[in-house]
Amino acid sequence: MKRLGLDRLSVAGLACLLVLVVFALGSLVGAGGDPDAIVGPRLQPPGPGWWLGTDNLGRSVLPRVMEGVGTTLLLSSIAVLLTAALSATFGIIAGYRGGYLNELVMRLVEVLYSFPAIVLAILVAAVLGPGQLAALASIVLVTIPLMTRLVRAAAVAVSQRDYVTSAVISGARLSRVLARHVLPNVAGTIAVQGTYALSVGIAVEGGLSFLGFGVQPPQASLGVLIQQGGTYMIAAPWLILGPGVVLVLAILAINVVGDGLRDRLEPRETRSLT
Amino acid sequence: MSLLTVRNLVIDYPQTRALDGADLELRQGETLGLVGESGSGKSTLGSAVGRLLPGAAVRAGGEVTVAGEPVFDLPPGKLRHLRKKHLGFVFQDPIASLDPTMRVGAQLRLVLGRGADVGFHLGRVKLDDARVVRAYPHQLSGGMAQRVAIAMAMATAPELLVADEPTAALDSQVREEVLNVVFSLAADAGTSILWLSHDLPAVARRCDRVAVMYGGRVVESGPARQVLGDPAHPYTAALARSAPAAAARGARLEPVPGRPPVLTGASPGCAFAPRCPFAVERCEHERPAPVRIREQDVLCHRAGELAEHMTAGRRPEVSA
Amino acid sequence: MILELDDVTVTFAAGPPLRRIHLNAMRNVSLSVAEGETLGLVGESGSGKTTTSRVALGLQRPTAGTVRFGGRPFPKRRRELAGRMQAVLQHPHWSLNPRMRVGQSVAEPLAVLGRPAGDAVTEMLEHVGLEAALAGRYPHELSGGQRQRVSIARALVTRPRFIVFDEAVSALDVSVQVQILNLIKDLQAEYGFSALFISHDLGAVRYVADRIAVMRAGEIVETADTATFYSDPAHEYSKQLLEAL
Amino acid sequence: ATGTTTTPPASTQESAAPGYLAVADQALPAGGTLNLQVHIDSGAATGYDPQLADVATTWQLLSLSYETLVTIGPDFGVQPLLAEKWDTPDPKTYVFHLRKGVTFSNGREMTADDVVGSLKRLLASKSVWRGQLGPVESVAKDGDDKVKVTLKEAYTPFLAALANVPAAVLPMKEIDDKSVDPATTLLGTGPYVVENHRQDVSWTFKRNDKYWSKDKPAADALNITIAPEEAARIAALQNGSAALATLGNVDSASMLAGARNVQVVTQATTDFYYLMLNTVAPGSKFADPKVRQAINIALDPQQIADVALGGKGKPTAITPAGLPGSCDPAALPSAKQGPEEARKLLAEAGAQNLTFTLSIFATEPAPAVAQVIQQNLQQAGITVKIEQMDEASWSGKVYGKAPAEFDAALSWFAGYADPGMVTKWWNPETAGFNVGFMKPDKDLNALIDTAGKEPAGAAREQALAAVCAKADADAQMIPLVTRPATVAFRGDALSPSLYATEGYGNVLRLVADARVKKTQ
Amino acid sequence: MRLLMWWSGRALSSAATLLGVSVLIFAAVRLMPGGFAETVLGPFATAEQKAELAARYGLDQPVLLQYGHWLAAVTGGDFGTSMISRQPVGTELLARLPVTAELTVLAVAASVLAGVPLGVLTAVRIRPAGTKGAGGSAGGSGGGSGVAGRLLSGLGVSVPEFVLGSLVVFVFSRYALGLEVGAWVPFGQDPAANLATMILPAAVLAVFSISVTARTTRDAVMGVLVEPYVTAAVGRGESPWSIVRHHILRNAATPVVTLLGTIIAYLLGGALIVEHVFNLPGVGSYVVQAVGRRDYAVVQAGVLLAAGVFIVMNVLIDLLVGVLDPRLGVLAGRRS
Ligand SMILES: Nc1ncnc2c1ncn2[C@@H]1O[C@H](COP(=O)(O)OP(=O)(O)OP(=O)(O)O)[C@@H](O)[C@H]1O
Ligand SMILES: Nc1ncnc2c1ncn2[C@@H]1O[C@H](COP(=O)(O)OP(=O)(O)OP(=O)(O)O)[C@@H](O)[C@H]1O
Ligand SMILES: [Mg+2]
Ligand SMILES: [Mg+2]
Repeated sequence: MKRLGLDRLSVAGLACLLVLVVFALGSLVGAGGDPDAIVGPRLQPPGPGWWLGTDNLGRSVLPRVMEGVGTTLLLSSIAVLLTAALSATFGIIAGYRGGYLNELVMRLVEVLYSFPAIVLAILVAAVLGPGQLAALASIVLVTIPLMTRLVRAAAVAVSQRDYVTSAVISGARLSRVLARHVLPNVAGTIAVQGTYALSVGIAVEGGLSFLGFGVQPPQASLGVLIQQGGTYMIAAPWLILGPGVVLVLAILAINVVGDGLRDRLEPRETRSLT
Repeated sequence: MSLLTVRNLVIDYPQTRALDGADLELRQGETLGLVGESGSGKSTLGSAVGRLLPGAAVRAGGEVTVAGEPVFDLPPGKLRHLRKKHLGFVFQDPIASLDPTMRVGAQLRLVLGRGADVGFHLGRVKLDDARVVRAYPHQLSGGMAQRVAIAMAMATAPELLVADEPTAALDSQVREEVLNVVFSLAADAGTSILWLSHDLPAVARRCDRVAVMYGGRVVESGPARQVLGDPAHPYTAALARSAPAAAARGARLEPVPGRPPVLTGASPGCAFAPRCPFAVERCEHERPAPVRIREQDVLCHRAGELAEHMTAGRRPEVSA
Repeated sequence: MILELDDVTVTFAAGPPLRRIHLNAMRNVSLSVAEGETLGLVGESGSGKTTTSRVALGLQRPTAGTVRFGGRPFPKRRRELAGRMQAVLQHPHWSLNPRMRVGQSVAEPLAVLGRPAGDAVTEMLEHVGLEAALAGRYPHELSGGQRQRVSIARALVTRPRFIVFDEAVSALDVSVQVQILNLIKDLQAEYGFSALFISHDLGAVRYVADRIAVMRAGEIVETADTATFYSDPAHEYSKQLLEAL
Repeated sequence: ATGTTTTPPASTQESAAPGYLAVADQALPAGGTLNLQVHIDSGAATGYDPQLADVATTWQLLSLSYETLVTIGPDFGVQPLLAEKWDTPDPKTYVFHLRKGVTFSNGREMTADDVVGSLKRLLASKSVWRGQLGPVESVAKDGDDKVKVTLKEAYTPFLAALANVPAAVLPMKEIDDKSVDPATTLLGTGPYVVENHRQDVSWTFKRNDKYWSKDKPAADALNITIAPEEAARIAALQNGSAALATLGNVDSASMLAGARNVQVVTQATTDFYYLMLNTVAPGSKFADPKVRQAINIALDPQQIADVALGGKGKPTAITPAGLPGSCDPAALPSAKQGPEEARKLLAEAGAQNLTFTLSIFATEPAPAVAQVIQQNLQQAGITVKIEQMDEASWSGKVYGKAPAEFDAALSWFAGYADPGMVTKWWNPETAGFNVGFMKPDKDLNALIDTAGKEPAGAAREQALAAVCAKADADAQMIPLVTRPATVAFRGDALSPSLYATEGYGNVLRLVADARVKKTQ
Repeated sequence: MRLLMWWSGRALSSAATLLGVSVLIFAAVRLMPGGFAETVLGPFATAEQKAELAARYGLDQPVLLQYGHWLAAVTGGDFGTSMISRQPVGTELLARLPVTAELTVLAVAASVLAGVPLGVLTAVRIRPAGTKGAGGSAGGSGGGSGVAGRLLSGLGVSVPEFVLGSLVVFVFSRYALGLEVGAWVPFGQDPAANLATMILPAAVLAVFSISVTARTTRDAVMGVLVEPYVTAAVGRGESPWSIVRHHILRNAATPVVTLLGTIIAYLLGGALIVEHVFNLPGVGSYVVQAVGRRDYAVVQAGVLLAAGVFIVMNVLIDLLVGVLDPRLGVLAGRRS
């Protein structure tokens, strides 16, 4: 941690994420029980056998939350990795090459950008049919415009750096220039934006599931759980409390880590007004 | 009584000690050139005079007195009053030191108060063009912008003007004009000048006194001609020798060997010792105390013995 | 002649499509650099020095006029010139890829040529006055002067015939400037490359250049031997420049 | 049988009479505005034409302005409405005596021509309801105040079918002279007149001052807000901005438990969930009846009712549970066997590791039902993948193509008011919509027809039982559980009348009786 | 003149973007599985009926032709007819636009009125530096107020609208807390009552954008704080609030105003969920329902409208940025 140079808050955020990942991995080895099995009466408050209560089908909430964390984190992470890969490719090429290619990429990005995020997500889900693939594609399409823009801006800045010019003068091929000089130097931007995209991804997954386009039952995701729990907010508050707290924690932790990462990559001065 | 006194000032940044016990004195009406390599602490010292340090800076010791007021111990209100009445600042990047979103006239009026004669103040810095008042900073040339900044700094006729490399970003021709404006305005208003600069010949030409900084300390100070012509500190001598402009055609320049120190704490001895051809054991372990050689105050253990040796060195070309 | 610019004009179009502004960064510039010679190029900011260097390096195609390198026009594919010309550029801060170790940076021109680095890197580093151990460091662990030395090492590692120094010392401290200027002089004596040395600092140019060209608003207003130029400038503008020195 | 004019049992207190969940307090003054919220608007490309309306939500809204000759009373009894009474001289002939003094809301008196014209128009239309009316041979005026309908053969559900909105009496004179287009204008004899309709936002109705029953409707105006989100309807009930709302969640009662003055009641309906197994698709996993049988056996409708529907639903055979004469689901062959028999059947069919996808729409409680099904079938070693879709994609997948491409799908039927009505859907040749996934079974079809002709009584019950058993064995469409309707109302704002059971999904059926306690 | 050129340039690129949006939305709508016919006509419809409906709405023509017709109609201001209500889509959108617009405007106002001061307050340090013990945090994330700010703004972005919305709807409907939910009244009918019912949805909608605005403002202000002209103003002895007012706000405004463009797109999307949860008859709920029923004309018009609003807002924002920062403006003169 120290070597990463992150501040204490970010370390706390990282730790929190780590705990969530362990929690999610727990469900893979069956800790907490079968998330789909009906184990008791419906809508029971927390108690032995169902430590976080039971849901409207009499399933134990604990393994469902564990599975939900896993689904949501995995889905969002894969989506963000995809976004990062696509944004890096298009952003770097557009930023470095400029010209018509740049215009084309930016225009496409602009088009995607003009769709309100959730509308875009709904359309994608409607076209692909609800499910993980739709959630994945939605997150990618929703997060790609901003990241591509920022990567492009960073790539424009990097392409004007003297070391890039030097490499070109040395006769380096385009692929070499991009891979060895431009990419590593926009990686920071990608990493920082990636963390924000991750939190957006989690929110999009939640929103989609809320509208019924997301992850399919009986599989649990945080969005699914919160959507179902929301219905029982008063009658069975434990249904929303568990996944809700976990979701807030996850997004909060990711944001905090993102901020820390950014402060680390782009340290900044401060100044007093007195 | 001196207008500005800096005594044993120590300023730390998170990983760097920028000032390591700097001493400086400036009298009313005097012009002082503060020179030294990059990173020697000039800007830090200049900012400390107005307590304008960045947020990361911490004063670890020492004090700064301006017109009898202890700058670092003043409450915010008094500090503002001091800056307003007694101090003026001009910085290196002229365009950046003007608010980019305000017209020049509006910025001047903000400083001078409503209804002030903006034209008069611009006239004093030889900006008679009426368009300047309505222009935004980015529409001015560097020289013009710097003159606006000077007009703002000098509007209140401060007792002390701190100019941090005010011409470093300007073309060589404009430099002279701007410096002329600064020095003549200051002379008229009786303002003392603390001029931070790289440019030894220019300092020699214009300043009454020079202070040379190295490793966060003022290692030599005294009358300009004396310090640059007859340096008493080995570093001053080396610095004077290495200016490219000073080289005669075909002659080889002699750089100061090695590289400047980056301090993380108090330097155990003389910070120049590792690069100094005259260093002895003692220089490494013992912090030198100021000694008086001729008219200079020098921080060097061997200043006394070396005085003769140094004078023998080649003098920098100083055109009067 | 290693480099010849013949009546070169470079026009930039700037701004959005419907309000393009055309700007001549170079206007009918003719100059040449002989084998082993250092040509100094001086002029105020925006006079077109960097544009000239970019044309000389083949990074910028002239709008009009011809450029010949080694007697031939620039080939279509840059790779054919790989290793034959290099540059040392202005910003010590950005001259090296911050994500590459110093040794990798220096070895890169060789890698581009497909040649093994071998001992060349250590040798080269020592030549520019750096310890071989520095090869394992990242640029941010070096001082500005050290970084510029690394850039020079990188530029020299392929033994190019022509090097452009664009404001290579301007951002450095006076005392370091001298070290680098001395280094350039020494290396040139040893390797015999030709150089285009660009600077707005007349003192520095005088120190290294054999001939000097003065640029103003995109035009070359005077070309002269260094000695002649400093003692007896012909153009009014040159006189102004020298006065301010 | 001969019907007579009946008024709902007069009762001054709100204690429900038999067959009622609530009875409006007639002692309360009439007048006032009634604010209602429902979850979905009528949405049909065919517009407001009642004859083309084929979903319950549309019937519900149109029934405020349109009326039928007969109507459904408590416990599914057929009662007079626009016909004061009717005679059935023989099982194939019905003579309706029209009520006098009935006018359309434009003031024109309803005539026998309107009735005859309406029925003829319906029979000539492409309406789904045309089939429900049965084998009608002729419709004719029998004097100025009587209408005679002759059937080709006996058809027991005839009156029940006539009691639903598509059989409403339309202003045929205006329709024929084209001064009124029923697709865009609501002009009926009913208690309310539409004042304004904003699609998917709201309906406002005002009292039909020319309504034939002088003491009805009680409320002067109805504001119906369309609120798709359950939470919004619950909120409206809690803060009193709605006096009555339909609710979708089976646990709504507990959501509203602490809310003052809010009463939540569950209306039993004849609507029921059923599972479709696609036998038509090439390479269908369900071609072997044994496999279907195994699935049918492994299903546990009681658990589905208890868990997915919170105990509010009931297991049912293909004759909707609750309707008089419907068969007992517990008596079905499949109900008497367990997972072991299912496994055995699968083994016999060589389908031990059966895995299939169940396509459902996302509207609750369908996902809950599907998940219990999944758990049920897992007991028999069957793996079910649930594929949840929005309704449009779902219906595209299920009804869009023939042969259909889904494995299995879950949906529900409106159960209507006679046990012989829904059974028709098990004959894909007459039903039409399920030819894409269901193969006709000759024997079953014959049984369905027989049961349709059999007059009410023990013989009919036997005939229906045979249909149920045959369908249970065929198991291409497997009936599961009835689908309850939840209604909540503000006791301090409203005294409503509500039947305990409903066949046409019409919660607003008795809204004309409802008394407003205070105006908001 | 320059302005005119700028406008024509922007108009051209905006038109290109809108064209792109129109293609994408048209394609997306046609690619959705599930036919309009099953949805609109129900499962019992015959093939004949379906064909008739398709012919009525021109859905039997080749897709490219349909697109062409649609585009031509839209440029002429005709957004088509809803297959559900059989009403012109344009009229219905116009009727619903005020709700969404009001919601968005309120939320934007809240973001600016709450987010900007919050951002400024957490960024500005009043205590002079150089004092022993002052400052100290290495990355400069702003010391104590920075941690609180980071957590606060982090919390704001981590509570999804649908959770917050459902909670607010429930709490405010059960307990008389002074604000109504669910009793929406048109603005024209009773502005005061309308506002009273719009405050809660707008607040729910705004929580996210407030924290994003606060965060961006904080970043921007911290960026401006270290600009030489701020140091110069401090050096002249100007008071902190005078500096904030005269130098910081306007200079930090550029990124914040630029962000507003993104926020508006976000809010337009968020409005959809909020309208759904609070049952407000806005464009968002209209489009969601239309997607559910494959009411093509409505979906196309709704999304095109949202994109159009977004693009127009961004053009306006660019103009505003130019006014705020003369260096970036359309009218920026060249350096003399
Ligand atoms: N904001 C800061 N944060 C951390 N370290 C700093 C900061 N500002 C200056 N320093 C360090 O403090 C030391 C003194 O810097 P200062 O700017 O005072 O030098 P200078 O003499 O003005 O140099 P220059 O000629 O380059 O302007 C240097 O080592 C520098 O790296
Ligand atoms: N890619 C470009 N597009 C448009 N204008 C350009 C471009 N590159 C340079 N210019 C313009 O051409 C002129 C010459 O620029 P150049 O960089 O060659 O000057 P320079 O002498 O190197 O200046 P400096 O000393 O500041 O580096 C300037 O006015 C500059 O703004
Ligand atoms: Mg400095
Ligand atoms: Mg240049």
